[in-house]
Amino acid sequence: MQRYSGFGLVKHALSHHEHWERQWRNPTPKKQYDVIIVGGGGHGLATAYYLAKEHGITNVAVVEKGWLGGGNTARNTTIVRSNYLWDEAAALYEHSMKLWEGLSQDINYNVMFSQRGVLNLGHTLQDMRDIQRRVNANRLNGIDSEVLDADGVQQIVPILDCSKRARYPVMGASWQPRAGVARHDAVAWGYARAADALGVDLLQNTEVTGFKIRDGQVYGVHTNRGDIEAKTIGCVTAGNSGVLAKMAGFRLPLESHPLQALVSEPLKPILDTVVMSNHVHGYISQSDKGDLVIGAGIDGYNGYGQRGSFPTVEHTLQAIVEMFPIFSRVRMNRQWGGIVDTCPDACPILSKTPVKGLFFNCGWGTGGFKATPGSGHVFAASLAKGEMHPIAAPFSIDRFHTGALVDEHGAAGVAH
Amino acid sequence: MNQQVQRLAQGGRIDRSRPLGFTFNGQTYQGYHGDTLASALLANGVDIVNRSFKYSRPRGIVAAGAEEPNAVVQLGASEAAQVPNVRATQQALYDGLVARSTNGWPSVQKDLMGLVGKVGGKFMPPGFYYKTFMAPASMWMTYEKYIRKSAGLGRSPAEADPDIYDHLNRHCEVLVIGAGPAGLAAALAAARSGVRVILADEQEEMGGSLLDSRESLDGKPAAEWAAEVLDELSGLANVTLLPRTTANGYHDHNFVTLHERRTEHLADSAPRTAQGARQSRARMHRVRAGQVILATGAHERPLVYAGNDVPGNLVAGAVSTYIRRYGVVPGNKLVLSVSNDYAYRAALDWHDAGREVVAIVDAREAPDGDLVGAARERGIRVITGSAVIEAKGANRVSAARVAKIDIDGFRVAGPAETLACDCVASSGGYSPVIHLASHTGARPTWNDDILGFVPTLVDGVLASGAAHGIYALGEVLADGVAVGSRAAAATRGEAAEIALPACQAISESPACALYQVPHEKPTLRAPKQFVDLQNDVTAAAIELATREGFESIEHVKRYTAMGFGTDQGKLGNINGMAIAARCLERTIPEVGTTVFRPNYTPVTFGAIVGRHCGALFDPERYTALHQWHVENGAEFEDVGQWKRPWYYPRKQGGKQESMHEAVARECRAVREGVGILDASTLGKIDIQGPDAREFLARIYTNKWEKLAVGKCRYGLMCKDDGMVTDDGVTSCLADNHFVMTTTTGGAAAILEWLELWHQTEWPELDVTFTSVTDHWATMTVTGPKSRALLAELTDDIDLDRDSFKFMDWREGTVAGVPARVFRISFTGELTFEINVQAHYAMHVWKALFEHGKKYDLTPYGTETMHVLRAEKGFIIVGQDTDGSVTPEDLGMQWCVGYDKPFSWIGKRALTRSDTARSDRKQLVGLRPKDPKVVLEEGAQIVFDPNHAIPMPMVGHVTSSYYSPTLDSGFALAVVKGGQQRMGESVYLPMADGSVHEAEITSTIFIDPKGERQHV
Amino acid sequence: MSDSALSRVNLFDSRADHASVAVESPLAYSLQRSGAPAPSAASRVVLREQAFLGHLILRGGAIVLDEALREVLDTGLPGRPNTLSWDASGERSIQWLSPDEWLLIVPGGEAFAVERRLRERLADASFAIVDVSGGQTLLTLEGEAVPELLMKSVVYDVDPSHFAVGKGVNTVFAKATAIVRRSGETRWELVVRRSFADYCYRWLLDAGEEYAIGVER
Amino acid sequence: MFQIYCPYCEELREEEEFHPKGQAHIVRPADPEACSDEEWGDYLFFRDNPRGIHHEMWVHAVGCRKFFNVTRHTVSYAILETYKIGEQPSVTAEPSAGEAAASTADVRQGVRA
Repeated sequence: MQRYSGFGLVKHALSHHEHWERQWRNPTPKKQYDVIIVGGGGHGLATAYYLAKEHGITNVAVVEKGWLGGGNTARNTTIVRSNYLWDEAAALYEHSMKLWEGLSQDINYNVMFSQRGVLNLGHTLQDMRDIQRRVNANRLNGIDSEVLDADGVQQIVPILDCSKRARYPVMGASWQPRAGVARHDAVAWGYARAADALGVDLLQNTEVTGFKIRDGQVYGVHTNRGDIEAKTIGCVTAGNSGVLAKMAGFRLPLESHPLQALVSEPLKPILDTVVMSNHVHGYISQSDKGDLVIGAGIDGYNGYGQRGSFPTVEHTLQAIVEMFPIFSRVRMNRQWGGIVDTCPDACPILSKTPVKGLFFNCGWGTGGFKATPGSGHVFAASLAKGEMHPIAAPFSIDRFHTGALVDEHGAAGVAH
Repeated sequence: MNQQVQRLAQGGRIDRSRPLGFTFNGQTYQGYHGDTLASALLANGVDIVNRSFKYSRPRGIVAAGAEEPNAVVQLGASEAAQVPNVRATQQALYDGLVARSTNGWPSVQKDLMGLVGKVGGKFMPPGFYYKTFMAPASMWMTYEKYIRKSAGLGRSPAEADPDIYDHLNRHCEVLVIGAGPAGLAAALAAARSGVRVILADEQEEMGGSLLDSRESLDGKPAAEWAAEVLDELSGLANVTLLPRTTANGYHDHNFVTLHERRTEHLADSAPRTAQGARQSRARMHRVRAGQVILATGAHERPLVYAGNDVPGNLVAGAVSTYIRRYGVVPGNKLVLSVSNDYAYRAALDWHDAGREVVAIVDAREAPDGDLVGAARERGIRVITGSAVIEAKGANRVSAARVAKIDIDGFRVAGPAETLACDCVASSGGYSPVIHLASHTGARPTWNDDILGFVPTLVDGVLASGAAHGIYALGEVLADGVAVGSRAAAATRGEAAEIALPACQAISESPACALYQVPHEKPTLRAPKQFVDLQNDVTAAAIELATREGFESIEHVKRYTAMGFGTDQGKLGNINGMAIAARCLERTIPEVGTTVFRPNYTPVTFGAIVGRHCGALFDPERYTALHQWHVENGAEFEDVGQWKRPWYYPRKQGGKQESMHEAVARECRAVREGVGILDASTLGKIDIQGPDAREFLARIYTNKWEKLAVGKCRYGLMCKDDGMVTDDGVTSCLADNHFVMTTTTGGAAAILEWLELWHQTEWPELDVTFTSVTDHWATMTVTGPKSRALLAELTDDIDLDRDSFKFMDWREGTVAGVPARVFRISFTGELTFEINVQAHYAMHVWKALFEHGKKYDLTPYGTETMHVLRAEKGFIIVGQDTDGSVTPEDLGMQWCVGYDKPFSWIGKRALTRSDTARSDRKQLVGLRPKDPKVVLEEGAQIVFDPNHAIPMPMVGHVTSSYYSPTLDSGFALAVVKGGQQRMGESVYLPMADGSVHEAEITSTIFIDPKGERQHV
Repeated sequence: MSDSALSRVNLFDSRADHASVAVESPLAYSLQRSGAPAPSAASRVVLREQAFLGHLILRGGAIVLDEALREVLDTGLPGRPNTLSWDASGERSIQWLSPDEWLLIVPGGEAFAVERRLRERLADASFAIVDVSGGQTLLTLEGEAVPELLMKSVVYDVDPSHFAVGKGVNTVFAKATAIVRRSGETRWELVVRRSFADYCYRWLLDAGEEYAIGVER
Repeated sequence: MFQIYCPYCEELREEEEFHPKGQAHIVRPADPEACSDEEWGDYLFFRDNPRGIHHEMWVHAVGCRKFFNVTRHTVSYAILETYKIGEQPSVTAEPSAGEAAASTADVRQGVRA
């Protein structure tokens, strides 16, 4: 792998950039692999990378029906945080956070992980109770997190309207300084390049059309480019999990919904932290390019159309202008939608399935991007060992039968 | 002192009798009414309007409409009126307009960053930031700060917006988008059929290409035909004309958002109407249309050649527009580089304006259409088989290098000739404006005949004219009429006769496919050839991206940032795809296009928000007693949309009580005297029908079959997962008649919940549900003296403890008003809940206070209510529960009918293996060891305070208060297996390092036998 | 028969004697706080609250309710979804709300008598009647700009060419809900819930400013 | 934004008046106590999630307050029909694994089925 560095960049510039190598190969599918990862998004690529790097399993194919990182990896609002309420979720997201913190160096690709801090605002007494509960839990779980009052919030974000004028005045917030944002595409590309360098085959434009299952054991997939065999298969196909499960003959406790986001035109720096509000329902950060990146809500109906309903965007911008009246004259450039697989308890599924050898990693709802490294890391370990990693274990499908849900709804109404 | 050096003495649609002053970058200029800011700047000879985003290169105006990438300015004379990123080509000039470039330091003319761009540009290939700034890791946040500083275009205002915005919800049978020839013809055909038609056009003036057309219709200038049609349309009652209105988004089922700029052509802040009323600066029309006709025209593609970003490079059509519409010639000596006939117009217009056309450079070997002939007739030099391969110049074009090219071989095929000029106009063909059609997610299809993508249309959407690849004026008009008639017919319009105007056909020679012009040097070494001017994306960048393995067009776009600007790649995207296709040795349709998303052009947040901001952001729901609460100094708590009194601080000697003091006083009043709460916000549902009782038994966890008329009962409601979702008291008014109360926040959801079960599972039950929340006002009179007080106001209700018992209700009159009075208690004290029709609430409330003076009747708010109920161990759903708590977790087995015949909602789930565990988190009381401590709500509970982090947490505090009665803090909490741990100690490690110790107790802290409420 | 049917529900007249009791309409606070611009010649919309009318929700089968209403009020149910019928005087209206739900509005003070007579007439039929008079209020809007004011406020198609006289719908009003009815060529009605009345009133004043909205008191 | 034909109001109305309520034809088991934990979990949480034709329940929340069913394509978002509770769809895709199992067991009864 050609190593990236500032020095290298200068060297390439002097030779007119004519000697840059491909960041990953475009291989022909082999007949057989040790492991197949279905889905070439951030989570799938991370899984492949950690399989190769940490478990020495390099005979791995990532099968992607479109382009790498083309699903929700390319469509989210890039927020990274780990201040989750329940122990199980906090462990997973904090595991991820620790990996984020060294990720650029680990994969030699600058994913621009910017730890500019995340504020989750509280506007009612119950909001503040929930914030205190979550922050206390975070602290005892070893996650940086604190409760701020309205003055503390105002100091961090002077342009936020913290006055009593507001319909739902800001009463305080939780504040996680280590949280922030990252460059979403770069995460997929960085993992892809690093996995490729370790020998993983990245098969784009390769669509899984069925599973090869014998006696309850999976042994391969049918694709539009022929059959590919492996006895261990991990499906990491946010937005398509239900469809793949159906191919394998079972159902999942999830529904796929549109989740919309939008950006303003690029502006000079004005907001250098991430502000989220469940109550007035909007969240916002400013990208390095200057766009205000704004998350809208989930539409209530099932949808694979990568678009949602306009009132959702309207409500979100109402919330943003309510919080930041000075943005009223800023203009919205673009909106788009992703497809989120939502579970009844707002937590993911990392699980074995009724089919032996077939593992699913799905149901991240609105919270998938931030979990990318951690999800890939524990899922890789689970695939390598054939047993779920301890951090992943609480997220099995079984919980929907036993009732042992990890209910993050209270803490993460808009969990981005 | 008219400095309009490039303004023609006559011609154009501007009004030379109405001069307008404006300033740009601090300089004062003059333009005319009818100008855009761009045309006025060009008239004044302003070349550099901005600096580019990445390389800080000087940039000028290249286009005349929504596709303009460079002329993006900051508008506004005052801080509050700032508008970032206004496209000068779409901003009408008004007197006093103030604009600035968005980039350039210290000025756009002498920009220091330009040096950085010049020297450093080499080191900034696409994605360079992914490859560097990684060491040392700790430095990234510092690097990022500088990267961020150099990013962004304009700036946000620092003050709140002085203007208002609004929405209009419109419905029509036919929505026509674009008022050019196709749109006008379609609108006319639809309008004459009698259906409702909306015609929207983004420009200041409707007419589109007819306004600068060289052609005639019925022997008159085309613009006159447009005026006649508009005249007819504006006189029809079924037609709405919306100029300055951009269709910015197409949404499902023919829902289209139109952004009307109502006052932006007048001032930077909306002027008041003649009557002095505020008017909205912009208006969002939310249109539901039967049929949508896209008559959105086409965008001209510039050619991609070296130096194509130096000011003085324009797209050919823009040259014609500036000359013919605004009477401005954007230079003196023109070189025109084309791949098609239509673009010859620019040279003809330039020549006819009396300026020099140095040459027309045509990539085709033997063009021979009518326009080519017209150029030759004027003696204009036409160089064939060639193209401008490079524009020279620093701050303005000074020359064009022209050479023979071999398009198929992608090489320069002959020596270059340098032609001195100050303007290079180019045209590589036309791209139908397919954006709105793409918003559906439908991929457009490539059409080789027109060398462009045409839209893929969903049901109910039609395209007409250039938007569909039809360009000849006569054909466009005929298509417009046909499409308009078709749309009208689909929505039950009457067929109407339309006579098409006579139009001279023009012969055209076929265009050739040319996107990037080859240079003598290979692309990576040639001077920069820009594809996306706003984001500084070059042909070399695209080549490099494909070389690095970014083969999907989405990857190319994302790696290079092509098309991510505020112009969304209207000029550059097709060229970029063509270059990617060349590099990947594929065809353009194989490479495919990226998906355009709303908005077509950017839309002010304020316009999307409309009136839903400030005081109207979200409804404030008031009870009938709200005014009294306000007048009596209540602080309010937001509960859902309701404003509820939180507490009533008293002022004594100019000093206001703290919340703590007020709440302690209110609590004491209730425990010792009498207090009153406005409980009107509780949800109230009237339930009637012979099966009402059976329904209640199915929906509540507890039993209802024996509840007698005149009695009330507390009930718990679960979802079918066994988790508590609501609670409240339901009273039996008569055999077939109940009134249910719900939590304040749950009222609407619970009514829908009841309807869900009734309508979809148990329609055989004869029962109806009607919300009476707003009909009844509820006043809770509570405390040992409540009976005495109430007795003064009623003479027809027997208040005797033995005849009107706890959990009974009675009807009668209170203060002369018919009332239902309920003896239910959320405080543990003797309580009467008085319900009267809300119109009389204030009357009764005031009467209570009149008579209550001698009892020191004390109003209390939600905070006191919480303290009093917690002292009694009464839960608040949503505070003491969080959707993961069962009735058993709450220790409320007494409220669960295990042996009810029907398996009620929630029952089955309670026996699931995890739900049936004995060590679940269970509701308990907590008494802090130190009575002065009031535990933090949300504090986490551990058994072992010395455990290392991460500490095993076993529960948390759900409610915690100071009890004036106990003179101690106390709390409700959930603790793992807590119901079996009475008397044990738990620990609460706090953020400040302190650790509180507390004892697990019963949840009932006061009057455990419940005697006080029975008195 | 009818006695026993009546005994199975709680029939309660919650209306007080307006002569002896201070009465406040749902807009009482709003009029005091936000004021009421006087109608002028320039007013293209004039708003008036028709306070203290009797509002009854009728539930049940259309056929039996229709018969009972014809007997009691001399007017039947409207025949189509989302339409209204009026009695001869125009003072009493019945609006379709759903296939088994109607809103009956009668002059103030009549509600209880009407409810009783209907109950007596309907006896053992399957039906319900609920008095909601205290929970909502009726606003009339008159003037040529009313349709445009409503277009700012509701998502339903209120174009007069589409929304005929005699139509009435329950729909989204700004961020609340309201019943919108057209009772005459230029006369429209809104039925709003008491707790949302202030919000709706402030919305109407704000949105109506450009039409010089006036409020008749 | 959708425009939905309410089968009770008998006209097209705007999506803002409606609430989606999830998959249609989910029937509460007639005898919950006879269900295994697995069956109960399936009833509570497991849903068809098709990319294509989907039957879902909506309620005309700000309108006639009636629940009804919608057959909608989850990619194009085209609404193919709406029908009252108790009625069966006329537009159907191939039955899913879950549906097939349910129909063979013949447990579907009642108006929601």
